[in-house]
Amino acid sequence: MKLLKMWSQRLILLLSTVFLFVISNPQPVRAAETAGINVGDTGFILVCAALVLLMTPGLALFYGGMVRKKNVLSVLMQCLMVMGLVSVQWVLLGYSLAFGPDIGHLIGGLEWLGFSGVGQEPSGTYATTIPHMAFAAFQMMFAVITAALITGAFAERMRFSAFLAFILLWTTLVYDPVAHWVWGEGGWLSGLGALDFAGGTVIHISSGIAGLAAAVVLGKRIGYGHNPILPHNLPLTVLGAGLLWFGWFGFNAGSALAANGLAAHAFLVTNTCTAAAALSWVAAEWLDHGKPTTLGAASGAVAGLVAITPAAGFVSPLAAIAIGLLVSPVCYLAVSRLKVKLGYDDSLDVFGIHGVGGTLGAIATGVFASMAINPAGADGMLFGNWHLLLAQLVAVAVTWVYSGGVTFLLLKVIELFTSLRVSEEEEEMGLDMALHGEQA
Amino acid sequence: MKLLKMWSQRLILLLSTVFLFVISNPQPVRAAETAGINVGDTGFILVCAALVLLMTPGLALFYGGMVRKKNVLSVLMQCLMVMGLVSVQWVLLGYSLAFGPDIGHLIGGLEWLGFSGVGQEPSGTYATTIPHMAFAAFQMMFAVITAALITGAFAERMRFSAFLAFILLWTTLVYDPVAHWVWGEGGWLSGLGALDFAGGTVIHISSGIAGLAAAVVLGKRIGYGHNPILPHNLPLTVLGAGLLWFGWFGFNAGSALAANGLAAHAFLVTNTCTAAAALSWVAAEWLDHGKPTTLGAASGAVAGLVAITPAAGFVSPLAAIAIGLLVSPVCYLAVSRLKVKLGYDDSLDVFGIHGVGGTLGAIATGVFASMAINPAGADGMLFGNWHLLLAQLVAVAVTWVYSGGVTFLLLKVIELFTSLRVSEEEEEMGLDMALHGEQA
Amino acid sequence: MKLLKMWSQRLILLLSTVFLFVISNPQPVRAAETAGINVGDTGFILVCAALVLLMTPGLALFYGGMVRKKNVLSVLMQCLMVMGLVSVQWVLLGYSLAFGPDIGHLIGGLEWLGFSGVGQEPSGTYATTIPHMAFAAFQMMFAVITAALITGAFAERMRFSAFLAFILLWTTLVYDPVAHWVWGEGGWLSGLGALDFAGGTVIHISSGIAGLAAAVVLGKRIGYGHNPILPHNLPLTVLGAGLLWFGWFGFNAGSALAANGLAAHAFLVTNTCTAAAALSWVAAEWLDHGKPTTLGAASGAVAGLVAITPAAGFVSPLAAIAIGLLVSPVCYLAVSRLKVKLGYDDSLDVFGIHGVGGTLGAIATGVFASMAINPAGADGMLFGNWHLLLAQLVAVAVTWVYSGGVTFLLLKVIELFTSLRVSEEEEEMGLDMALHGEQA
Amino acid sequence: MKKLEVIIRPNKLEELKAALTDLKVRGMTIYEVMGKGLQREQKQYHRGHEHLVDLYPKVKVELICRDHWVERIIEVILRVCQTGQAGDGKIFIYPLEEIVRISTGERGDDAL
Amino acid sequence: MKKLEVIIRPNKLEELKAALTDLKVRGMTIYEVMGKGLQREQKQYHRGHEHLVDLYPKVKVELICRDHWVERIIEVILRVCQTGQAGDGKIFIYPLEEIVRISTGERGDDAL
Amino acid sequence: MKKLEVIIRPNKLEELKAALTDLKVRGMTIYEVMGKGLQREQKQYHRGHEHLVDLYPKVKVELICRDHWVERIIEVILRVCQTGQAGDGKIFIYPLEEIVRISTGERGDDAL
Ligand SMILES: Nc1ncnc2c1ncn2[C@@H]1O[C@H](COP(=O)(O)OP(=O)(O)O)[C@@H](O)[C@H]1O
Ligand SMILES: Nc1ncnc2c1ncn2[C@@H]1O[C@H](COP(=O)(O)OP(=O)(O)O)[C@@H](O)[C@H]1O
Ligand SMILES: Nc1ncnc2c1ncn2[C@@H]1O[C@H](COP(=O)(O)OP(=O)(O)O)[C@@H](O)[C@H]1O
Repeated sequence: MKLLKMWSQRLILLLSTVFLFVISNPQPVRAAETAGINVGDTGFILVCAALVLLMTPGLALFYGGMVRKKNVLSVLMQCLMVMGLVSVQWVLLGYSLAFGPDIGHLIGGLEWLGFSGVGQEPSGTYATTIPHMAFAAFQMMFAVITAALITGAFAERMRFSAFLAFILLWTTLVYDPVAHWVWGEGGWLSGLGALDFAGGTVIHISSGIAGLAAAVVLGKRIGYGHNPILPHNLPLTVLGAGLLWFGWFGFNAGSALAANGLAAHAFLVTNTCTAAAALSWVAAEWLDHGKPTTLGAASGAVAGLVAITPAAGFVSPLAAIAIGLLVSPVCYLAVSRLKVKLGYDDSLDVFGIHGVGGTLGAIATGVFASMAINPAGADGMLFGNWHLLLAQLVAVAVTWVYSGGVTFLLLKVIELFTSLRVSEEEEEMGLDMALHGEQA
Repeated sequence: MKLLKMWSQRLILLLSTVFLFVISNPQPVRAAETAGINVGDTGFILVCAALVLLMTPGLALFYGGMVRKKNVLSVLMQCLMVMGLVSVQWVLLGYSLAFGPDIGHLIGGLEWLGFSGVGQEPSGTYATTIPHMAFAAFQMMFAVITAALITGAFAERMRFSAFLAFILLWTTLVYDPVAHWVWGEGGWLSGLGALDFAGGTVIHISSGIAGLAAAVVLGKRIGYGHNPILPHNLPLTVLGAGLLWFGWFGFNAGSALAANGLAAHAFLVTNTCTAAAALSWVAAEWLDHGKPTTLGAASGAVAGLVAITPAAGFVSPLAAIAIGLLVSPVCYLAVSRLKVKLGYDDSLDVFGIHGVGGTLGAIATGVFASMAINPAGADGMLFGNWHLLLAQLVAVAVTWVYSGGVTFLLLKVIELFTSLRVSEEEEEMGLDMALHGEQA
Repeated sequence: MKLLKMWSQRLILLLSTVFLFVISNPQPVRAAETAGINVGDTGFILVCAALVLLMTPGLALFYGGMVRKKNVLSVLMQCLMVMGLVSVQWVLLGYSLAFGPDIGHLIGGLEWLGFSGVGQEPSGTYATTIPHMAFAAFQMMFAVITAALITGAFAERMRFSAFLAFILLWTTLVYDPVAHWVWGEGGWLSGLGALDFAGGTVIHISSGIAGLAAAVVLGKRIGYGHNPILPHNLPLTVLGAGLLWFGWFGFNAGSALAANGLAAHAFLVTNTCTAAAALSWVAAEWLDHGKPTTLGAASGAVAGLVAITPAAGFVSPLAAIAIGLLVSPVCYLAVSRLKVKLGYDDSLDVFGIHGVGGTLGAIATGVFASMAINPAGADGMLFGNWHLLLAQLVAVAVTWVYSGGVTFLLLKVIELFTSLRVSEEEEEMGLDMALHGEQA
Repeated sequence: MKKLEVIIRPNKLEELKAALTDLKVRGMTIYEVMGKGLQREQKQYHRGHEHLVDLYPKVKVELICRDHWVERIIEVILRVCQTGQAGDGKIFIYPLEEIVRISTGERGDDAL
Repeated sequence: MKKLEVIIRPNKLEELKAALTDLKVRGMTIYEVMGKGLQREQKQYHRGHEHLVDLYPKVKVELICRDHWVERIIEVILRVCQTGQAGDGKIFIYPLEEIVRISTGERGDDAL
Repeated sequence: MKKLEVIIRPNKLEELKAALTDLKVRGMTIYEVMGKGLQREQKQYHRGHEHLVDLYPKVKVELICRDHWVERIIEVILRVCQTGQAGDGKIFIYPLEEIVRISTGERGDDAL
């Protein structure tokens, strides 16, 4: 209760600060209307941003269906809170850290705090045919979904206030810098020549590894391994997967940052890889235990979406089929075998799907990329260039180490101030009732 | 039964009339193809119209999850019927009333009945870079969602035939005129200088007040205040909120009526305010009773969307945060305190969220608006202009009085012909079974 | 079990083949970037393709809510598998069969296998303002939804492996040729002068008749006619209908293949007809048995969407109302009377809604079409031209016979290799548990 | 010791719970059941096909109590749940041999 | 008076209801339960992890009737619900002390 | 023959099922119920309005067994389900007159 009071006081403080800021804000953003703006690109990117925003509710349902009924609202709530927290953080601070003028190839400067200078005219640096605000809004949605992805790892047991603190800090200390390294003008990872079309490294690896670290730090759910913990509402999960598949077109095609041939290409290979991965997950199950499952089809689709994300603007449709056929069996082994062997409880397999699938996708990009598809990219191993694969491996390794390490530290630090897990009694009662006073 | 017969006979009559009309319709709409049409704007607005259409099913789920299980279908049914009735009314009559050539600043003329003259070329008056039909379709979706919003106020107790009559009359007698006053060429409220970017007054205040009036006229649900009446499926409600958030980008960004910098601006501030409002509702609850709720987060998001609607094209991102932080606590007090005090039973808080939130948003527009953001707008109080705030207050007051008064009268008149409420027995059995012969 | 092994070995084979192909693939697709590409059209069509993709999950929910709880996952699973299978088939083979260089007006050539030659520049033949890949991706979604529609006919009783084989063969042997006949350059049906704006014949009639044939071949579900088989989750069905309505804008407006006045026209009449049909289904029920149902409203909306599909680019808004008012009562009679009389068990009324509604829409196109709306179309009967109606009737008849006949044969052939139906025990247990080892 | 199985209309549950709590009866177990009785049938519709509904949602309240409480509880139930219309429900009374309270292992009257 | 608790396969409910109605038995209460018995276990899968399912959905029909009706009802149940396979279910018969009809306050046989 | 109605915390079901299976008790019927007892009330919130929750989800395990098994089963239940806190649940024991096995028509002990 005390903590709650403290937090709310801080919120009030924040509110007042913002207020004062607004009032004193002399000159918002001047609209040098339509200077160099391409209407077609702008409309496309705005719609893509909306599609990516929808992915987070989609994810909430995908995750929510997989937990036990007594915890479904807590999962939905975490996703809603991520939408709230990260959106506001992005406007106040995050966008500037990630995309602001580069400081030492490591981080963006504070020039764009509170979106000052981020206006209706195109930025000089990013997506020069659309309003700067459209680019920043599109990127905001990426930051939101990334943080939301992690929540699957600690579902059904994390304290709400610890969760809030974690998300805010993680976004600021992990997502924003890594986004800068890969996509920011001057970021050091893109300098290495690593390719990441729509966020395999920045989004899926970083959240997947963070999920693994969180699962390890928080420990297993009560009864995990003894009592079966089964999905309470798979239709919700399938609905979520459908919304994810839909929204992902905004994610990947939108990452062309223009409504051009490359966007069409990314769109097509995204769908193709996803389809192949849905099939190959089901095939893997069929071989392994004889029953193709609905959750498997949905999981495979998500694995395919993850794997094609870094590659979407660089590989051919046939390569997309190959990636799709590969990624699901690998992720399947990770969630059904590796997880048991290593003994962590990653509730909804954030690591097994996003960490593993994202890593596979990043490597596959190094193998299958072709400059015939995207002259701004590079040729992969199959086309005789080993350098790209190397760069991809470095980018992957860096993200693993950085995201894993900082997540671990962050949680340990938060643990000094407040317990990370709910009490045993609360966990048994279910987080919906215990934390939120609600029933699904 | 007799009434039903009567109604269906009327439907048959309508059908035959339309038939005759079609057959005799000599000259539909000539396609002076692409004269002055901007392809980028057109695609954008059509997609935005689809997004706004999706808001009504989204609202249906948002509402449907909040009622008791025995009434969920009746709520979904009302939303479906609104989509049907208002869409058809709009084509036959409504669009002409709202946007047709002005008559005395009060109402549109009947020139565009049945969409005659509304064609594939741009209108001379509205959104001159897109087909007139695209504008009219986009506006249609606004009329649909507005009427659908009201249904939350009388959920779980209204007779189906009275509901149908009410919606048809309300749309014709309240929505169409108010839309004309604010957005129609020559409408008197816009003449006053009031700003309403995407429909704070026209949509949220008018439906919110109508909801209040309807709740008062219909009276409380049986057991209200004694027996707890709790949501039966909050995941459905969260899903609905997610679809609303998504669709609202079409609503607000689309209201720029072009894929330009202003659309990007409206997009970004919409998301920002919504996020802040989700957080501040949760904070208000946390302070008030110690439990942040999922329904609170969803309700806050909707309140934020409502409040930013009139302001989206006029205020800065930081102002959007301020509006978001403000609107939720105010709405929270309205639904948790004011409602109890005044003693009306607004089933799903249409007034508390749309009426109150819309009013706050309209006033906030008068405070935070800045011509630096939209030269076609006006400066608000913060930028030294008190006139705008005054105009906003007048627009708000007019809408309150007009919508409240006409709604009240309408219901009283309908009550002369048929009872507004189902019987006690039907209410206890649940409207799904009693009215629709179905079970969820 | 043996069959499963066999199938999985085949999948592995496929995987290896694709792999070799990719590795040896010397020259994917050169990006002669933006030669003649219209950015506005491209963005619009990509978004429309995403909307159409969403229709299949939407359909999965629409269908899933209507079956008994023990079978809901099997329905969702079938839709996911269709998304997987047909997407991959389309890239490898289907697109080339349907749209590849014409062979004897009957089928496309194999030049575009594996999307070789389908690149980021516009095709010379189709949709010349957008990347060829965008057109191919848009068309892919049509192939997916068509196959998915059929699954409603044999829901709750088909074996999974037989289902997979059926879908793959049906798409290749029915959908691809029929699509070629109607939309492929040189196809013989379009040569006759038949109009099909967005797929009334190709999609709805062909799937509806296939559904009828499948229902007849598979026979009735156990207990059909004795035990009531009622929807287990109508809110899911309404949600699905909402997503269908939303996605259908991509379907119909996107079929203009450009963001122009015709797209706006198609958008508007789509919504109008759907709305009118939702109302008229409800009216028909009201007259027939006195209770307007939610499932009726949703079914009516879908029937309206089906009926306007072939007509969307050719008929006026008032004609759309007329079509909407007509189609629902006709479909209602088909599902409530005709089905009983003929005694087939089409589980979810694929024939009654898509077969019958599609046929009515195709005929209505022959009646109401007007060159004043689309100079590239033709005038219908009402405007003095009987030829079009005749062409429509021929196209309908051909599709009935071809799709019905081939579907029947296909199933009979598959039956030689494996039983089409699950065992009685599995059917009673429910397909979710029996086939997929899962519970909803 | 007796067991009372009380079948009531779902909307009476809150009131009955309150009335029983006033009587100091705290323990009870609630079941959601479907009941068929003298209540009039309803019709349900599915795409024009009619189905008779003769099962109505009911709530069953199960109460174990000492013998001399039975009449007092019946009285309360009748007071709260009687509308006088078919469908009000029934009270069924059964003998019971033994009670064990799991948390303490106590038996018999003490276990209540 | 006796109480019969009849556990059956869910898909037999409609038929049993009809057969009992033919016998003029109108009142009954239905429970959705999960049953474990001699029926073979099934396997359920969750991302490659196997779980045994030994609880099957069953329907319990609860019937209170006069003593001399018991055998007739058992006969009908056997006729309708017997497939001869494990999982067909059981009939459990219990003594009952009293019935009260809430709508009228009637007791005993009259309350049925 | 006796009938045991065992009300337990939902999360104890798996363990209890396993322990009973070890005892060679295979048949049982499971109900999802809501229980009110000595367990502390919780508060639920709905847009700022507070509602007391005094019904908790419980699982009822119903076991029919021979008389001499009763004590052994009680022992197992106490071992598995006792946490010592209010809310652990109760065991209610009832007499039973007859059993019929539907699949075979067998009666009495053989029907189990
Ligand atoms: N013979 C019976 N056996 C079991 N349950 C019964 C019996 N008769 C009635 N019930 C239960 O009691 C409920 C109310 O009975 P009903 O006949 O509708 O009204 P009334 O209370 O007027 O007798 C039924 O819905 C059913 O659940
Ligand atoms: N000893 C028992 N106690 C309580 N319920 C039982 C018992 N034995 C069986 N049942 C119930 O009866 C159902 C059918 O029993 P089962 O052994 O599967 O088949 P059979 O009818 O052939 O005996 C079970 O699912 C369970 O609900
Ligand atoms: N008198 C009673 N009649 C029926 N059920 C009871 C009774 N007392 C308790 N129960 C059931 O037992 C459950 C556990 O009882 P409770 O008082 O919470 O804990 P304890 O096991 O410590 O007595 C209750 O939730 C309720 O379902």
